[in-house]
Amino acid sequence: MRSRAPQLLVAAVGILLVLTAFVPRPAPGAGNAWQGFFAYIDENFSVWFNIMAVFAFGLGAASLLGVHGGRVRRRGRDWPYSLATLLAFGVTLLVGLLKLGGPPGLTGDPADSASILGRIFAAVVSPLQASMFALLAFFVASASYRAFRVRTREASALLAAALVILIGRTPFGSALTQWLPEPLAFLRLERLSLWIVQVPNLAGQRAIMIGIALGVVAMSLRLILGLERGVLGKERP
Amino acid sequence: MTGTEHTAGSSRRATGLATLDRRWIYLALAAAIALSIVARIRFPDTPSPLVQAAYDRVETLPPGASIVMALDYSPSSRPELEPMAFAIARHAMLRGHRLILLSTWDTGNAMIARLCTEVLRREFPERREGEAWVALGYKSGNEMLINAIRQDFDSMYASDMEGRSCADLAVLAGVESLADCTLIVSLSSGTPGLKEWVLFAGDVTGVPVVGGSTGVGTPEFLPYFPRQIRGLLGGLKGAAEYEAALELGHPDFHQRTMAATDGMGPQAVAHSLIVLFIVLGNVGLLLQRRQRRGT
Amino acid sequence: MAGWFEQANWNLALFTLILGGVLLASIRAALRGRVPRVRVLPGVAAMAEAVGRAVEMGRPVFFVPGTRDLDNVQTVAGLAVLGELAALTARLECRLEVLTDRSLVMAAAREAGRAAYLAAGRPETWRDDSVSYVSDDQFGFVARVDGLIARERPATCFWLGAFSAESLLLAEAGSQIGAIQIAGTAERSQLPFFIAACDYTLIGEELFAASACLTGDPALLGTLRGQDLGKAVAGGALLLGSLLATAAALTHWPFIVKLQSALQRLFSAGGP
Amino acid sequence: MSGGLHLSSSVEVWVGAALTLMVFSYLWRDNPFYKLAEHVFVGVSAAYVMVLGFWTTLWPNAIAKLWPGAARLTTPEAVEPTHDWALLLPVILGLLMLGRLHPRTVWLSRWPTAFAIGTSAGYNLVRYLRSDFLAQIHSGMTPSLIATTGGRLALGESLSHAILLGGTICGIVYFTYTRQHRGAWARVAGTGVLFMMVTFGTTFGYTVMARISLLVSRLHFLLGTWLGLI
Repeated sequence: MRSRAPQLLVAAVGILLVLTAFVPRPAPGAGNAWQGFFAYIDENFSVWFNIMAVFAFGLGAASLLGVHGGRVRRRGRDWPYSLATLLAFGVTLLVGLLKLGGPPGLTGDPADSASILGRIFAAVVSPLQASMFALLAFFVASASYRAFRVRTREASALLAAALVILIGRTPFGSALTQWLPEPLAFLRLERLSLWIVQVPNLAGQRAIMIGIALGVVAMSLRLILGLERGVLGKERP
Repeated sequence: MTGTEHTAGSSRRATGLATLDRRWIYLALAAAIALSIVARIRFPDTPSPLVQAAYDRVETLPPGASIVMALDYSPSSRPELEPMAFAIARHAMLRGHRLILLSTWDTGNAMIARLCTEVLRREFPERREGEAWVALGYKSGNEMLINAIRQDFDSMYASDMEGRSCADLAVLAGVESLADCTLIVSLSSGTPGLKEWVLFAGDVTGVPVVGGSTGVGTPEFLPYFPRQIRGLLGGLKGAAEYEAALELGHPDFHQRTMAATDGMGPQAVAHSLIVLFIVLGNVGLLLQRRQRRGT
Repeated sequence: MAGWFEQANWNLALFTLILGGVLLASIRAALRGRVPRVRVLPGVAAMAEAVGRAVEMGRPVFFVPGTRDLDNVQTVAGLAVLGELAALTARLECRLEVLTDRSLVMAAAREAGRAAYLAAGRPETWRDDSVSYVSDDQFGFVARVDGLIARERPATCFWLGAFSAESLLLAEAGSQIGAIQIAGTAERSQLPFFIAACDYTLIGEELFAASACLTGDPALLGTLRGQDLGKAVAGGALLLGSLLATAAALTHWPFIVKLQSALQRLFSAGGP
Repeated sequence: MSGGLHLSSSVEVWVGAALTLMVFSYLWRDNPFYKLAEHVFVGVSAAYVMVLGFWTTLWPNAIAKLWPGAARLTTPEAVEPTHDWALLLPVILGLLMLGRLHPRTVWLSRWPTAFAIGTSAGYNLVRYLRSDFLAQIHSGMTPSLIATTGGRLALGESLSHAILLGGTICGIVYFTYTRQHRGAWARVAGTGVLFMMVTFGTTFGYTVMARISLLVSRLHFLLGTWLGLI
């Protein structure tokens, strides 16, 4: 019971969802029970999943409290920072669940700009998100400096394509190669970058996509058949 | 802090080029962008073939042609797409076209409202709302909205955003459905967007489609050019090129804002800097190799 | 029949059956002893070595199974690899730190880790809190992981699953401290960043093959043979389709044109 | 820079600027300022997402449909939703998930995990088969020799099409597992890798601009909104 049965649920859910692709959508106000059943599954399983995920927040919260609460209790390394996490978490959760501030009572959008949660978002979360995201600009620069070297054939191909596109994205990119005569016009930067995108880039994308599709199909089938040990924690032989 | 290699003193300079501490790169990038923002650096741009094709479409339509413009984006991609909307709307007004504004995104109404107040009402007071342009706004239904207005606008839009009955508007005279329009302009940052306008409107009705998309989304649309998409504005650069095309084509007209051209200044500086660092890294690598061979 | 089966999807059903059948047959063949010899994927081969390096240096191994939820098949593929790696860290007594941004993924990762330690005969060394939840927020998660990387200086980082823009934020942080990094994702937009910043990257479908290669389980290896047969179908169809399209465009012979449009219909992805 | 400093007087702007600088300080190295920003960020954002999950997913999609009166509490003018008892299933699965909180009931959580894994398998199998397998092969079946309107061979275009087809097939060859990459097969696979590298370089190059924009807008905030330099 404890080991085999959940695997049957994986298979059942997986097969049902695969079948939904092959059952016709019922016409509005019509359709048989078979169609209605699969239409319900198609529309609702993702909602079900999201509902389950909200319950699982309980586990996430427990983990967060465990990590940081434990550190505060033991006075472990950096415990004052963990205290900041706990405070930030507790306060935000409280004002959010009670919908403090903003529209009266429990009505209205929880993140309404007048509510405390909305104001916390605008003052704290939003600048933090934007700043973390902006770090990417720096990282893109340092990663390209390090990786785009003519070390191997592969790295050189990466470098060449990236350089053509990068220079082509500047205002003077097209001016750099405008002097090329008509027979060599295909080497002008704007045409060259368009060609790279439409031909070799597309070839690579297509190969990767076809591979991914086959990989997903095989992976899904392995899950439905219960061949992937490990993921569901089935005891090994 | 990076894995610095231990090399003989003679090759230290070459190694230095190849293994710069990344913090120099960070500093240079931040300083370069900050300076170009404060100094408002601008570079003249020239329209690429894709943007020129879009510009020429609008330019060559006979005056009075009806253009449907869909603003399918949200505030997060406004910096890239709004300059396109402004520039194309200005162009259409200058050429005496009729403009029909709508959106398949619920954030679209706010975007359309900005276009109306910032450009249409302010810069073209003589081209009256309801006669030269109309803001139909957002309706739900995603691509089904496109399907519906392909048959007729009436079914979805009884009135415009301000509640005026569409039947009374001169701008819609003789324009029953998408098929009666002469051009579709789709500016989008996701789904539904340019792809849906091509598949459900352009391909079906034969009305030419011109598009604009975020920089990240652009490669996806390039394969549709030139057959299904007749002109394409890719990201901030595409918008800046359209502004440049407008400046070249209508030198007497003063564009009150050129947000894309302004935004491209720091971009150009940053891109050049990154290219420079890549070149430096490779020069360092080559010098290193040569020295190793020499010793 | 009309009410039971969506006829517009006939070819999709056909290919589901064909590929499913091919995969099942390959599994059967492998279970009967015809186990395919699989080429070594460098990224997979490096995994054991990377864990060994962490043991030598006395530093932890970081593992992130992507940043999407458990309904993403890449997340599950990442967890499948985690199951194998955990068996290794259990045997080598290496500290494993799994960081997740979804509670469901955290639960599944704990289950996978616990089972792996049990199977390795060291259930007593497994601690549930070596798998922790950080935050569902994309950048809140990154802020924490990057901070931990700078402080704990893991010897090895695994980024295996579905990633968005955070891919480079994570991989650059790892590269800054000189960690060995092995990444794998089927998100095409993020592959370039892993390629640029990591030592090994499993490209697209290789992520799904990694667990099979690690276990050496005959049934799983069998599915790889099935996948290769699928690739033969894809390559053959592309060649044949191109050939027919060329012939049809040049000759306009009705027979060839008909054949070509039939092949096009067979691979049509339309439908409702 | 004519105007000089015009510091903002808004508390929110100052908080935002401080947090921005704290995050950027990571570029130098890990430090107490970054650490504080990180720890606050984790606490606030985790709670924020949980609150939204409760009010925008659990409340309208589960609670209000099991107890329609609940809908009135949040939107007084709302029409009561109809009962959907099937929603008890995900609620029960969600409660089983919480079994992980106690060592003796951990095994219960394997049911909801199984449900989740089943959805991942079922949802993706057909979807990828359609959009990444069939659709890509379908659009790849283009003529390799293109004739101009005059009936002559369009050399450039034909070459491009041939390269596209060849590159795709080389890429597919690279991904094969059950054949060792040796000899001619290895050369074909190697060519496939080159094509993929061009793909990655292209994507990288196209993404740089979007990333720089993020930094530009942050610096606009610091230099303009906060310091008033622009």
